[in-house]
Amino acid sequence: MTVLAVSALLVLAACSTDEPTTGASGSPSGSTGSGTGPGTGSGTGEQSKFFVQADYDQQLALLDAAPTGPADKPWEQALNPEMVETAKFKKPGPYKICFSNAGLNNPWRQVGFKTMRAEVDTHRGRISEFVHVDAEGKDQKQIADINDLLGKGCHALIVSPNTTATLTPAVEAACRKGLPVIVFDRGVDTTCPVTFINPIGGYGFGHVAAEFVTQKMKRGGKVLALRILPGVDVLETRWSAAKVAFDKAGVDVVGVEFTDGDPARTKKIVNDYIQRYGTIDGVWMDAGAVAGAAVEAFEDAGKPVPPINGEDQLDFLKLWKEKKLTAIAPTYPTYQWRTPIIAALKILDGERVPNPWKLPQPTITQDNLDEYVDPSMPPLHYAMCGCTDLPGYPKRWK
Amino acid sequence: MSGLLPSPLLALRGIGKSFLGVRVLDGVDLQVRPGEVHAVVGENGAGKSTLMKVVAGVHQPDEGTVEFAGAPRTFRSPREARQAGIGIVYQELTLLPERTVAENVCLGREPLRRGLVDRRAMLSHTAELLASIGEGSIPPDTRVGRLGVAQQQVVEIVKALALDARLLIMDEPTAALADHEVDQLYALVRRLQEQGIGVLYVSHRLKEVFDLSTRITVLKDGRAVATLDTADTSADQLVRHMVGRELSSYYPGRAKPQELGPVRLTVRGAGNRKLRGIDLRLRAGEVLGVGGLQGSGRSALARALFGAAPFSTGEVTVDRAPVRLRSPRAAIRAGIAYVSEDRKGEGIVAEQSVLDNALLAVRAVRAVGPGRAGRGARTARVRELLAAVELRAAGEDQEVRFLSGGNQQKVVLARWLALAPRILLFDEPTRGIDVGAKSAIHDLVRRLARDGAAVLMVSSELPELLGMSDRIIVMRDGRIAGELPAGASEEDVVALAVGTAREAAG
Amino acid sequence: MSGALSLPARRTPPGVFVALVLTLAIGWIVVTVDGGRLFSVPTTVSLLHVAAGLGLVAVGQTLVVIGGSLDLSVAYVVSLSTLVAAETMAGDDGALLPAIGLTLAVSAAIGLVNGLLVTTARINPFIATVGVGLLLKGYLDNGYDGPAGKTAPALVQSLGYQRVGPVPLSFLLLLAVAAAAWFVLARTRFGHHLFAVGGDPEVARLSGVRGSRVLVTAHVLCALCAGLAGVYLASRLGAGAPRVGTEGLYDLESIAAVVLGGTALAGGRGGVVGTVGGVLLLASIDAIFNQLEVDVFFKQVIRGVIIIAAVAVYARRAMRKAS
Amino acid sequence: MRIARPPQLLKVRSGGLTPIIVILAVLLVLLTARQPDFLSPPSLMSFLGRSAPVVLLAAGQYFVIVSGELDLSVGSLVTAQVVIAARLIDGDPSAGWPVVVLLLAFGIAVGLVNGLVTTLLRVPSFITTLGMFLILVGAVYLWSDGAPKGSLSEEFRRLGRSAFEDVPALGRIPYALVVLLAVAAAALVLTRSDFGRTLVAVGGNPRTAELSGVRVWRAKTMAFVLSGLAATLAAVLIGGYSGVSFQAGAGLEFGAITAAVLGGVALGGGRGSVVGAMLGALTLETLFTLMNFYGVSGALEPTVQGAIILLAVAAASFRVPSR
Repeated sequence: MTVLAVSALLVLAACSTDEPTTGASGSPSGSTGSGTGPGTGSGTGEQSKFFVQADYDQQLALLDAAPTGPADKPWEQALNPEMVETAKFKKPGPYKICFSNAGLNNPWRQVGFKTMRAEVDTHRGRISEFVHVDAEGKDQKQIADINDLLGKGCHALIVSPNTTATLTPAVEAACRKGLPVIVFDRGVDTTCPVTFINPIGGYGFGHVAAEFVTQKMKRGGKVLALRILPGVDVLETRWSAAKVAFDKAGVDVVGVEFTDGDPARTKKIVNDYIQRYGTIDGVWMDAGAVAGAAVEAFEDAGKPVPPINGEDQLDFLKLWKEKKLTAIAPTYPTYQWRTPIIAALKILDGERVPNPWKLPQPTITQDNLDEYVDPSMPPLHYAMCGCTDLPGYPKRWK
Repeated sequence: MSGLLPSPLLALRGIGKSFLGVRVLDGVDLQVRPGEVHAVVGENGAGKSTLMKVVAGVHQPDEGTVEFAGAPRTFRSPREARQAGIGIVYQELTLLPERTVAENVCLGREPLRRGLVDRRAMLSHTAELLASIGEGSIPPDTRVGRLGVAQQQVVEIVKALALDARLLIMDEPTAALADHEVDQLYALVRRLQEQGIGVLYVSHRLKEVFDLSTRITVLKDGRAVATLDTADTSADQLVRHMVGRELSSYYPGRAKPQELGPVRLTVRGAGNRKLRGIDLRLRAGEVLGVGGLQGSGRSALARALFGAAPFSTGEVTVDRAPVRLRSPRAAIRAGIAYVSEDRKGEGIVAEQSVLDNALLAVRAVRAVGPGRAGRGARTARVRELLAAVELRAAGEDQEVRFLSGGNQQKVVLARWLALAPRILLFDEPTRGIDVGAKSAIHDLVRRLARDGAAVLMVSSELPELLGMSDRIIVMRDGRIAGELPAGASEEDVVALAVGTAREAAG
Repeated sequence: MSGALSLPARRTPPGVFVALVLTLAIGWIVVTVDGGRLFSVPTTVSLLHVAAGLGLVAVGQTLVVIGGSLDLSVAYVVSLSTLVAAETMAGDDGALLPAIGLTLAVSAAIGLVNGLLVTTARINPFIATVGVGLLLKGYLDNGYDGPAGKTAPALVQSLGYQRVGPVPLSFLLLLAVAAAAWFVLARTRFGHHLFAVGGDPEVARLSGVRGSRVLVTAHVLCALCAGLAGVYLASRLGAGAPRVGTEGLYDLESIAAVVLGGTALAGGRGGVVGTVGGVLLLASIDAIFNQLEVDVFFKQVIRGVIIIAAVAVYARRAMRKAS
Repeated sequence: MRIARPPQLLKVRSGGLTPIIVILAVLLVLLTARQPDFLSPPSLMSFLGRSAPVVLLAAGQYFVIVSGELDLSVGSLVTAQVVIAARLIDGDPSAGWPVVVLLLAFGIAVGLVNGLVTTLLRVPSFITTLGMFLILVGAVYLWSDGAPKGSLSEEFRRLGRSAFEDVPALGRIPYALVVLLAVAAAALVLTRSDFGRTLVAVGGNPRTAELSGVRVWRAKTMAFVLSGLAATLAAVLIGGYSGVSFQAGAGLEFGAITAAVLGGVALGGGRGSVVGAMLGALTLETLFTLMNFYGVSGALEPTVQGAIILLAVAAASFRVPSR
């Protein structure tokens, strides 16, 4: 197990981001996901204790909201923004900006961080120093890191928290220091940061995917839900939204299984379900990491690939295009890593910024698929990085 | 006068014990009175050590009763025996090299003050004990690992003394002691005696037995054959009781002069940390016996010749060719085989089958001997050898640990024979082997010699040494003290071993 | 050597501290050249906080390792403890002591199970504790979606963030626990017997030591230390965190710290002083690499090398001693 | 009457296959009860095929464990190999075989290092391979800065993914299964060979082995090399089966060791059979499928697994007479 934990830590992101290729708790090879036994309603089981109706409604509303800001720069757009005053933070440049990062341990965060660095490079004149500290997915280390950064005379502090509740005290401590704090990706249980930046969120993601699968699939078909890990809040929200959608449509969800983000395990699970039910008519995923593996499982079993959702990772998009899948790819865009830098500079200029800063969360569909498939990019690159206009593209991301 | 003596401190009645079917103790009666030094003598394998372990609670008797201080007791563990006041000095050291002398001495009964280990008491107590046997030079707070074997032996004794025992068992306590240390031990034992402590004293050294004991019990083949008052017993009588048979009838005939072949092994001026100035020649067809007390270097000699604890100086030749015996492997390649005295630890792989054990060496050094032959042929040959040594087992797939000592030894022998060695080194070839199997082993050893092998046999068992050897060298303090021709007497050997012929005769 | 020194502590090779000093010295130079400050108050505080969490676990681990055993379930015990503590407190200072009591009781129980599996059931410690770890993992995965409960504010302010100069209270706690462990090893029969059992069970038996009892106790103490670490983390995080133990790699890193400290994995040799040194060494490496913003994966490699190298050095020494 | 041998004790002790066969049988019964066609040729074939990698690793682990050591680095080695393969091949069909050769070389190298450090530097294999684990994981991430690069060619993946189609009676036979059978046969031959038997002796009593002319260090190093080779083959199959991912090897070392122990291979060496180890792995895989078919809550699975392992091992250890 020991060993597992390490690999999990290095390999995965789960607890540190919405991006779930993760297994921070690691689990022994041969362990698998959970079919909620037969007979529990539509098979989706109990609703997650994390489900919050209000957030759910708000996020679904945001899905249809029209963003303000430059249309070609979603990372600068905001959904129904409420602006906050930042005059008190106004300082002359150049600035030292510090970033406490939950971790770099999965492709999503890797792509995101490269994007952030590129963004920093575009402001070379104004940002004299950019300090980055990696918490390796450890809460207690990130708390220490933040405390540590406070002694470095940063002009602004950016935090991408490892977990919500547990980082709150540290962030509050930072706020008390009087420097502007910007939180993005996962939030914290305090309003003290100047702004909290993140896309619409998990409910939106889960809902869009579930709706698609439900509509495209044949009536009364069987759906298999594949999740990465139990117990990761963001993944829970994605699933709980999907659950609501499936229950409403009375879809027969024959299994909810955990893959640990391991393609081999995913194929085994799908394989077992195909054998157990003869055919599976729809696949819902709380993350794209193992979508490719799921598709392969159907091919290997000689079955048609049913409607399926993935994410904006290129391996899936390529697969989708060449196999002509019935698919959709809701995203949790990595371009959100640009926004904190932009926000920090605005704040230090005393410009008003939205808080919360809700970024649009585009979905890749059959219609706009071609815009995002770039065969030259590596398989685990995230198409929604909004990085094509940044210095060093594409080399930097390869 | 025995009538006037107080009631026994320890009384053993009809003690019997078997291991894996081998009867080791058989209806042993024995009494120790307070203030008595009761010697227990007998050949190796006579059951002395087992008897001591029964008293110390390490083994539980299959039958018979143990009475201690007038009350029948059954000691289910060493702990219970210790608490009852029985201390034991084991033959093999039971010390923790990583811990200090004091910590070892007090292990299991650390002195407490207000519930905590009282270090000062521990150190001073140990210091006193050490001083009391004239070993004050050993600092109580050094790691035992840093001490020499002799000093460790002293610590072992002190450890047993530490728990003000009413009965103290000493199993070959002087094994590793230098002469002056032995004298101090004597003094110590006498002091204990005065304090009314009973001592069970196991030893090969007749001298010690006569110097120290009030009474002597002779064990033979697991039975107590006699209990004698030391005062009115002579060494010869004792030896007769111990051996109690015509030697010749028990051992195969010796090599006749014409059977002796060319010189196979020569050692010149060789030595290492335990040995000095070793010179010897070993001829094909002869059995060279090596006598001496434990720690005298007899085992060290065998191990040096086998490269397990190599010579650091001197030359060795095998069949006139100089060889460097740096490792067992090198020795084996030179045609040397070694049967260790520690069968369990160095002889067998307990959980592997008879066949695997017998094949071990051939497999390891395929390049030499008939090992070169195809696997089939090789296995066939080993099967023959197992038959030749008259192995008694359920089958060649039986795990060796289920065999009796004698049969385990036969397997080890077969392992070496498979390499057709030219020189065989035996260290206590019959230790812990019951009488029946013993003579079988003896016959084998002799047969090997007849077939042209040169045999060097270390034995602490005088009858065996005298009965088997064509020539005997006796070791003392890492040197060859002297050489005896066939037909020498036990007294001759003991004299050389102890270095004081007169006394040795008792 | 006076008697007072003739104790486990004395046997702790100073090697790890030499390494520690060197690391800090070199680190300090490099960091300074890099334009940073290694010994700034916040950095030191962070370093000591990281050390405190790992240290508590490692001290406990030292005990079982000395006894010749191993505990790979500590990471889960830590996670569980944070939850038990935080959920029982539920943000109420009044519930502070009962909560801590309950937490320690729970971890002690787990330690007991480990101990019995290793001794009574004679299961290899590796398998036994990993198995128990799996049981706990299942419970945690099943029961928790993320942080839960709320640590009593009093605890957060005190153990979590209070400090004396640059030294956090938690680090003082570690020192206290380490001292206690040192004391137990040096001054109690249990301690002496633990070394005996780890060094040579048979000798221990012949000397009248009750091996199983000693080993079970060691496992209980180890789990207690893990529980304490959980309480500290709960105070640091302000809530219970079901993954904090495994994310912190407390099982792996505690063993690493123990062997770095010169305690023999085979048992019978070592001590907590060395372990604390090992913990500080690991924490310092963390801090330095943090300052230099070195890639964590590179750090991982370095750690692997350091651990192997350290043990190799100790092995050499042991050999020289032997010969 | 001189030979005492309680008959079936002996059976369980040596060979030790009885318990694992019983467990496997029970699981299979439960499985077919829920999924009657599980044992039908097609599904059985694919099951065996996909289980191949873990079974291979268990076989490799057997050699290390029986020699008295432990290899915790295989999981990370698998990951490393898959990632390396992907980056080197990068979709180029022709690169397949050369890369496989290169991987084998790398696997051997890692085994050599593990073995030599353990035997010559006297570092306990637990530490050696743990360090190697950290180094490999760290290095491979470093090398591909955090996300696997390139991709595996269909040609490379065929071995792990494709099968001999329409074989009479059996339907399709995965190449992986063929590889498995080949390796299993080889392993069996090896365990019966001089090397194999000598290795058991080394694990059972190194001293005796040494004094019988065995080069203990060589034998153990060979064992690590075999483990490295097994890991490499497993990597090729896993990469083929499910493509490149940092998850490829996660936790496999644990699975392999557990499998071996379940199969009656004693940690500490000298006892067990390679068949047992492989059956153990098959048992774990069956358990996995069983839980899928019975829809055991994913979160609870570790608990179930942990309990089963503890029970099985405890049961086995109770039937073995203590030393």
